[in-house]
Amino acid sequence: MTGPLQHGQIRVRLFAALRERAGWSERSIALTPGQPHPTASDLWWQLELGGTAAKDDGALPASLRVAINQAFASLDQPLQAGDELAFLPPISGG
Amino acid sequence: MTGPLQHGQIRVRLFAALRERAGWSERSIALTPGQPHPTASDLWWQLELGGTAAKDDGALPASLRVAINQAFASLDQPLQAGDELAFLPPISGG
Amino acid sequence: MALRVRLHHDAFDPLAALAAWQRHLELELELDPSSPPEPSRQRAAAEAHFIGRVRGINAAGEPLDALELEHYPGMTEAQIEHLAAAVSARHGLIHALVEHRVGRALPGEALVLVAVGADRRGPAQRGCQELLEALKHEAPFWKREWIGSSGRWIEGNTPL
Amino acid sequence: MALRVRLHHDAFDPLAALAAWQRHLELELELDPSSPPEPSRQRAAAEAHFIGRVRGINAAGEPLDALELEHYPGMTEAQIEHLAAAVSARHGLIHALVEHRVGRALPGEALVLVAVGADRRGPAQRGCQELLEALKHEAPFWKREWIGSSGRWIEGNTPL
Repeated sequence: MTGPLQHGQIRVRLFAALRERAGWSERSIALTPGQPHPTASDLWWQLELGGTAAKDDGALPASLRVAINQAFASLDQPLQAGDELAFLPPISGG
Repeated sequence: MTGPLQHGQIRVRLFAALRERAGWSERSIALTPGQPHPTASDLWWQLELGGTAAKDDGALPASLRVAINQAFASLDQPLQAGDELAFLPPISGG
Repeated sequence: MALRVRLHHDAFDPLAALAAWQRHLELELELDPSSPPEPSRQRAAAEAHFIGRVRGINAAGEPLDALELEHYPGMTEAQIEHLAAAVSARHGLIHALVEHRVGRALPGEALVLVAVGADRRGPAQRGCQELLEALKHEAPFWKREWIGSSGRWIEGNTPL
Repeated sequence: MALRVRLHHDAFDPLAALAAWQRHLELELELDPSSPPEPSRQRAAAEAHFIGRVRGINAAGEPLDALELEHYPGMTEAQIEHLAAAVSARHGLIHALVEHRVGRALPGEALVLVAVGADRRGPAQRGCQELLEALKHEAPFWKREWIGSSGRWIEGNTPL
């Protein structure tokens, strides 16, 4: 677990198979001042979570879900400084 | 509870509301030698379990069920010597 | 298929009954000589339970003092076993437990416990529901509501 | 509506959890100042439970050594509470309990306990089923099957 977020950052968390494929569980990403706020979808490609395919080459996995600040959210919701974004592989609870 | 059945008899048992309306819980009925064996339906009328109405005046209650030797049975099954016949009001278990 | 049917003439604790049944099933597994055990002899992966208790008020909203349950000794037990075996076969249940109160029961006391085990949640849930409905309609029990010294026989069951 | 959600990092006994929950509900009723208690504050006349355990074999028929459950600390608990409150409101449940295992669990150990109470059997049974399905699809848990030192993440749930 990393420490408190720096000003102007968002925290990205990965779970289960996604975490193991990426090789990390948590990162802090700095927002670029003056640029549009990224969405979860933008960060998926930027962090190469689907492998090395570029954004134009592939689609997001149909089963991918994300949580923003620990609540399910849209992949297209712009992230705010201080947000915690989690990429969630398919759920298998109970 | 009455004792063992005499030869050539059947035992009739009543439960719950039927028992209370009739004022008895158990009787032994002698089969008449040489006569057709009665059915549960015949005994319903013979024992006046529906009140004083005669057979021609009324129908059996739609909800009436009977058990012969402690298994559900048809109202029209001829009874045999030694049988235990029970008239069962509507069930409300569980 | 492991099956247990019990009638209780006094108040019973359904969780204690479940725990006793669980110990019995574990003992059966330990005694099983097959190694590794057959899937059907393993601990059920899915269990569904239902507990019904005496209501404090009747359908008309009147406070009840007690509920009396009459049964047909011998036939009631045999019929429950028959119903449980039929539901178990239909859903492939691994075990089924039915404990049912008879006699005079007070509001809040347990009337019925149904507990079944299966390999998957669907058969367990459906089997438990079907067995409960079967008990309500096909096992010889008759309920009488008591308010003071006045008793009234109930015809039929509460709605689902 | 009484609601309890618990995650267990070690093996838990679902019948002991049910008994503790029952004691809590009884204490709540005793503390209730209304006299006579409101119907909604009486002991639930109908309770439905579900217990899910770790299977000894996987879908391919291979013997499993363990099942690992990963969760999202904080979100998992909050999401279960949200799901339980929604199901309870939809079915008018009186109480709901969810206890769920996390971490490495062995075959036969309890994974999940869902227990709900309602005034009638239909809402209790439907509420218990819906809450279980909601947990399986909407609460952040991920399962990994272990055979020896080889682990495989499971995508999706066993069929109903």
